[in-house]
Amino acid sequence: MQLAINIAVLAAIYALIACGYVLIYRVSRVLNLAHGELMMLSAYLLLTTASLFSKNPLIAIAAAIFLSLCVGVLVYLFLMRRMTGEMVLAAVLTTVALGVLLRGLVVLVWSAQQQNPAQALGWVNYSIPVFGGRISAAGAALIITTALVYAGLFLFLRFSRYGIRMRAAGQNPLLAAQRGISLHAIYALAWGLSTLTGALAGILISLDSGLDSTMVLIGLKAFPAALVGGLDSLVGALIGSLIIAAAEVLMIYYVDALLSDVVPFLVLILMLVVRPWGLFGTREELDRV
Amino acid sequence: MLKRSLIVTAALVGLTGAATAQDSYNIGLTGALTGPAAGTYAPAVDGLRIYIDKVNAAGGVNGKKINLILLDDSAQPARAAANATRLVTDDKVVLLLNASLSSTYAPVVGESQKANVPLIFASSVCPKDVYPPANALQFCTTAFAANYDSRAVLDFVKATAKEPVKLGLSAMAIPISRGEIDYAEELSKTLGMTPVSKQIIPPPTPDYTPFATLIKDAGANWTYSWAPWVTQVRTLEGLRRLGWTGDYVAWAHLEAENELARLKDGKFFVVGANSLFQDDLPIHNEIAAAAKAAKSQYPVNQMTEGWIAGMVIEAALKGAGWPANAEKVTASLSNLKVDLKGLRGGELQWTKDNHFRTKQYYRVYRWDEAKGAIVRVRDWAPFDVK
Amino acid sequence: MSSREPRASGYFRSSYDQGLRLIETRMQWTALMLFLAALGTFPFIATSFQLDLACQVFLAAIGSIALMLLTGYAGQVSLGHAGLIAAGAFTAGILFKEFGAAFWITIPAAAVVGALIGLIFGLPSLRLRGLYLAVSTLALHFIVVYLGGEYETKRGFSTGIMIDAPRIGDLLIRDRKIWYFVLLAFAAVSLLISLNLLRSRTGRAWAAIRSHETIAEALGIGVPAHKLLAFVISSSMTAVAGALFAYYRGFVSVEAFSLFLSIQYVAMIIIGGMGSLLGAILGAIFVTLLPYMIEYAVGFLPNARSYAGMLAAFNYAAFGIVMILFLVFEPQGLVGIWRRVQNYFLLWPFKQKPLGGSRK
Amino acid sequence: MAELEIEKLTLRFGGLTVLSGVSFAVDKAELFALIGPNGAGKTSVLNCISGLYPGEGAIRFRGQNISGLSAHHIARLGIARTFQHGELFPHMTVAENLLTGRHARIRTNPLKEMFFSRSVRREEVTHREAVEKIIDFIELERYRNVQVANLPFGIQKIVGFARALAMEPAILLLDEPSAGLNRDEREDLARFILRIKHELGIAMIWIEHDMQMVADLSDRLHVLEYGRSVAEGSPDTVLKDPRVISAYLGRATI
Repeated sequence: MQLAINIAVLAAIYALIACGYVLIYRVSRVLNLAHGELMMLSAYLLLTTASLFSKNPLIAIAAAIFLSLCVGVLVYLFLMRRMTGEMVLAAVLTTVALGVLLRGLVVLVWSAQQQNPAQALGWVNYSIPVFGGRISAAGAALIITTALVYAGLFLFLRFSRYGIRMRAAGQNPLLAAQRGISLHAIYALAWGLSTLTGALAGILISLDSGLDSTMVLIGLKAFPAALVGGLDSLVGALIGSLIIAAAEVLMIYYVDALLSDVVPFLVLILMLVVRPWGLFGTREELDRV
Repeated sequence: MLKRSLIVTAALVGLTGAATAQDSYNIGLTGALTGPAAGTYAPAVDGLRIYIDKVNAAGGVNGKKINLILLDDSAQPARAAANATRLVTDDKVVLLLNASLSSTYAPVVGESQKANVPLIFASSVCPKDVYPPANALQFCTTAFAANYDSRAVLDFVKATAKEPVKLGLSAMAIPISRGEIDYAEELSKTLGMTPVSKQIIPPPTPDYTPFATLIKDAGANWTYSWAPWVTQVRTLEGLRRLGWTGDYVAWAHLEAENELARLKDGKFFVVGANSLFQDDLPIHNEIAAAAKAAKSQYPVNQMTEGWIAGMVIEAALKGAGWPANAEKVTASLSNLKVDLKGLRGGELQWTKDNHFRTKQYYRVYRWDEAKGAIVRVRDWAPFDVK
Repeated sequence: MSSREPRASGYFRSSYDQGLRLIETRMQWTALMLFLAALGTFPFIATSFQLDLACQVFLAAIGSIALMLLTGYAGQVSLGHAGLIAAGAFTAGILFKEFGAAFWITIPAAAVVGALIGLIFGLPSLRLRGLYLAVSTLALHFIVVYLGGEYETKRGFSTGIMIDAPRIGDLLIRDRKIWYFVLLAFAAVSLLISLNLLRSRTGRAWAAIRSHETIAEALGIGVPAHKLLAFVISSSMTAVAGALFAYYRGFVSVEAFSLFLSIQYVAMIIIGGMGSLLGAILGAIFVTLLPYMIEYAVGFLPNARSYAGMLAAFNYAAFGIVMILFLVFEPQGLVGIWRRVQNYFLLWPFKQKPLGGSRK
Repeated sequence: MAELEIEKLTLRFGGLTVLSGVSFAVDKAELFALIGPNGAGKTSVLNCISGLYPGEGAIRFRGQNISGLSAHHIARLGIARTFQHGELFPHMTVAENLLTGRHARIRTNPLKEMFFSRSVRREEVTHREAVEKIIDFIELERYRNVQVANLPFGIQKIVGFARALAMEPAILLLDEPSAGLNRDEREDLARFILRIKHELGIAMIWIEHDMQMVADLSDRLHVLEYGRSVAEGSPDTVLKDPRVISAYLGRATI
C-alpha cells in the first residue's frame, strides 16, 4: 500500500509540474525549459511573503501564488513576446537563458542556504495514516491540489471563453488571430497559468521537504513525464507522470535506487523512438513542399 | 580576434595581480562559495575571513598582514583547478586552502604537488592522504574523517542500543558518501549489528519517502546516515512521516545546531567533532562577537570550521617566520600544535607523518523536548589516529 | 563555408582551383603569419594564469567547433554535449587507470568511443526533429554521467580519477607552455578539418539538410546518413576534447560535467553566431572568459571581498542576461557584430553596402 | 519503352483521398504537361514520383519499379525536380546551390574531405566546371557568386531550375516553374525548356497554369481534377475537350 501512496505522491508532483510545460507548449509551441527555475522562484517568493505575513500562512501562500502568476505574465510580456515569430529553437534557448538568470538571481537574493518555508509559516507536516500506509500532509495536499488543478484546467479549456480561445490559438494561431483573438493576451495568460501551477508545485514540495537550488532538477525530471504523455495533451501529462513515477519508484524498490535518476530518461528515449509525439499528443504533419 | 581578447584579459588579470601587496603572507583559498553546495562551505569560509581580518587588525603575524585571497569554484572541479593554478602561479601563495566538495580535491592536489605549495583541506571531508603516513603537502583541519566517523557512530550506537541493532543506512549517490556507508555496513557486522537496508539516494530526489519506506519495511530500529545534510535530514523526515519511531544517527554538519532545534526530534542523534555553540564556551562568544562586528550574513554557529582553520593558519605562519615561503610553511605545518580552546575535544596536533591529528574526539548531541534545548548525550570520546 | 569571392581588388582568379583555396592573397598570408606569430609568442609573455585561460579557450573551442558543425551547420540540436565530453574524459581516464594506456592510444580511443556514441545517439535524429531531438540528447548526458559515477564508486576513486601527465616520445607534457602548443595544435586541426568538410560535398549536404530536409532528400542527398555522419564527426571531436581536458587537468570526475556545461556550449555557438566557425571560436573565448571578467569587474567594487560569496551567482545571472541579449537583439552573435564593424571600415566613408554579396 | 510510367497511382492522407487511380506515361524527350485546377493533386503526383509521399500503385522508371524507394534514391536514379516556391538554400551562393544539386555525382568520402586531399580538390574543380556549364546554359553568369537570399524571386525560380538541371537528370519534374515570373523571364524560361528538350533530350513533367505556354510548348497534356485523370492527349484536342473546359478552364479563368 505504501508503494501505491509513494507512487501517487511522486506522480502528483510530476503531474503538477508537467501541466506547466503542457500549457505553454500547447498554446505557443514553445518548450519552457525555465519551468523548474520559475517553480523554484515561487517557492522562494513564499519565503518572503511568509516573513511579511508571518501571522497568516494562508495569506502568505496566496500572495506567493499571485506573485508567481505576475512573474509568469511579466516573463511573457518582457521576454518571450519578443521571441514570437522567431525560430522555435531560439525561443526555447531563451527560456534556457532565463533559467540560468533566475538561478543566479535567486541565490543573490535568498542565498544558497537550505531554507524551510514550512518553518517560516509555522506549518507542521503531520503524517496521516491512510489505507494501511502513511502520507504526509504536504503529500496529501499535493495529490488534492493536482486533482483540483487538472479538473480546473479541463473545465477552463473546455467551457470558459478564454480557455476556448487558448485552444484555438494553439491549433491555428493565424486563424485565431483573424478571428479577433489577441494572441499576445492568450500567450501571456498561458505563461501566467503555467507559472501558477508551477508555483503550486514548488510551494508544496518546499513545504514537504525544504528548499534549495536543487529544486530546478526536480523540474527537469518532470519533463520526461510531459513528453511521454505528449507535450500538447493534459491527459497525457497526467498519464505520463503516473508512468514515470511508477517506473521510478518501482526501480527504487526492486532494482537499484541509483537507476531511478536515469530511468525517466530511458523511458523517454524509448517513447521518442516508438512514438515521438507521445501517448496522447498530436502527430506532426507531413512536410509540405 | 583571439589574440586581441587574450591581450585584453592579460591586461585585466595583470592588474589584479599587481593589486596584491608584496609585504604580506599570501594565502589563497578555492571554495564552494556559491552554487548548490555553498550552504555547507560558504559560512565556514566567512568564519575564516573574519578570523584573518581579526588577526590583521591586531597587527598580523610576525608583524606582517595575512593576505587571504578567496576564489569561488561553485564546487566545479574545472573551476577549482583554474583557481588553484592562478593562486599558485600568479598570486604566489605560500599556502593553499580548499573548502569545497570532494570532487575538487584531485585538481587542487595536482596544482599543489606541481608547485610544491602546502594544501589544507579546511571545510570538507579529509582525504586519505592526510592520515599516517601522510603526504608531505596535504593537511586537514576539518572535523570529518572518513572511517573514523563511522567508527565513532557505531561505537555510540552499540553503547546506547538496548536491544539487538538492525541498522538502516542512507547515503547520497556521490562517491564519497557511498564509500563511507559501504564501510559502515561492513563495520557494523563486526560489531554484532545487522545491516538491514542500505539506500543510495540520488541528490535531486523530489520525494524521499520511497527510500524511507524501504528502510522502515526492512525492520530497522536504528538508521545511520553519513551524507550531505540534505540527505541525512530528509531521510529522517521521510522515515518519521511513515511513522517510524526508531533512533536515527547522523553526522553533525554545520547545519546541525539550527536543524536540531527545528526538527525537535528526541531520537535524532548527531555525532560530530566540533562543540556546538549552545555549550556557550568563551571561544563561542568570541566568534559570535566577531561575526556580528563583521556583519556576516551567515549563522555564526556554522563558522567553527573556518575559525579552526584560521587558528591553524595563524600558528603555522607564526612558526614559518618572515619572509615565509612554501617550504617554511610546510615545515611549520608538519610540526604544529594548536590549542583549539574547546572547539574540539582536544588540541590539534600535526606531526611529520600525521597531517590529520593524533587524536580525534567525538561528541553526541540531541534535542531534549523536556528541556526545550539541545543536550549532550555523550561527551568527548577520543579515538587514536594511526 | 568561406567566402567564394576574391577579397582584394586587383586580384583575379584564373582557375577554379584558386577559388577553393582557403588563403588566396598575399595580404591574407601576411595576416595569418602575424596572427600565428602572436599566438606563438603569447606563452612567453603571459603569466601562468593567462596561459591557463588560453588553454581553457582552446579546449572550449574544440568543443564548440564540434557543436557548431552539428547544430550550426547540420541543424541537429544537441543538449548532451557535456555527456560527450564526459565520455571522452572517462575513456581516457579508464584506459589509463585500467591498462596504463599511453596518450597516443587513449586519444584515438576517445575519438572512436565518441564516434560510437554519436552513432547511437544520432539514431533518434532520424525520426525526431528540433525540440524532440534536443530532449533525446539530454538523456545521453544523464546516462553517461551515471555510468561514469558508477565506475568511480565501484573502483573506489571517490574523489575522481587522477591521470598522469602524458608523454609523447621523450617529451613529458606537463609544463603549461607545452600544453598551450599541444592544445593549440589540436584546436587548429579541428578547425582545419571542419573548414575542409564544410567546403566540400559533406558540408553542402549538411547545410542543405539544415535548410530543408525534404528538399535535400529530393536532391539525392542521403539525409539519414548525413545526419548520422554529423553526429559521428561532431561527437568524435568532442570526445577528443574531453580526453584532452582529462589530461590537461590531470583528473576526471563526474562532477566536472554538469548539465550546465552543455548549456555553456550551446551558449558559445549562440553568442558566437550560428553557422560560422569564427563564431564558434569567438563564442568559446567569450563564454570561457566571461566569469573571469566578471570577477575582475567585481574586484573594483568597494568592499569587494564581501561579495566573494556572491560571485558565482553574479556569473550565473550575467551569463543568463548575456545569452538573452544575444538571442533577442543579436541573433547573428558576435560574428554579426564583427562583420558589421568590418563592413563599416571596408566601406568607410560610405554607409551603404553595394548589392549584398556572398559574404556571410 | 516509356521513360516514366505511372499506373493507378492512389494517395490517401487519413480519410482524405488526394489521388485516385492516376495513370500516364512519359516518353524520352517529351514535354508532358500536367494541368488541373488548384487542389487537383498535381504537386502530389510529383511528390509521389520523387518519393516524398507514399502513394499506392506502380511508378516505373525505364521499366524499374521505383515506388517505395527513398527520395534520395529516386533522385540518384535521375529524377530531378523543381519546387513551387524555389526552395533554394538561401545562405548559399548560386554556384553552391548548383554544386549541392550535383551531390549524388560527386565521388568523395568524408575522410578525404577532412584533409581536402588531392582527389577531393580534383573532384571539386571538375564539378565546379560542370556547374559553370549549367550557369552558362541558363544564363546566370551575373549571379554565380551572389547569395541566393539576396536575389529577386524570379531569378530564384530560375536558379531552382538550374539546380535541378545540375543533377544531370533523365527526367525533370517542374512544379509551376513560371509562377511568379514576369513576361521576360517567362520567355527565357520557355527558351530553356525547349533547349533542354531538344539539346539534352530530357523528358519533363511540367505543372503549369499558363495555358498559352502549355498550348504552345507541350507535346502532350494530362488533366487532373479532384485527384482523377480527366483527359489526356495533344494540346489541340485536349484543350478543346468540353469536359476539360468545364472542369478546369471554366473556373480557372475567372
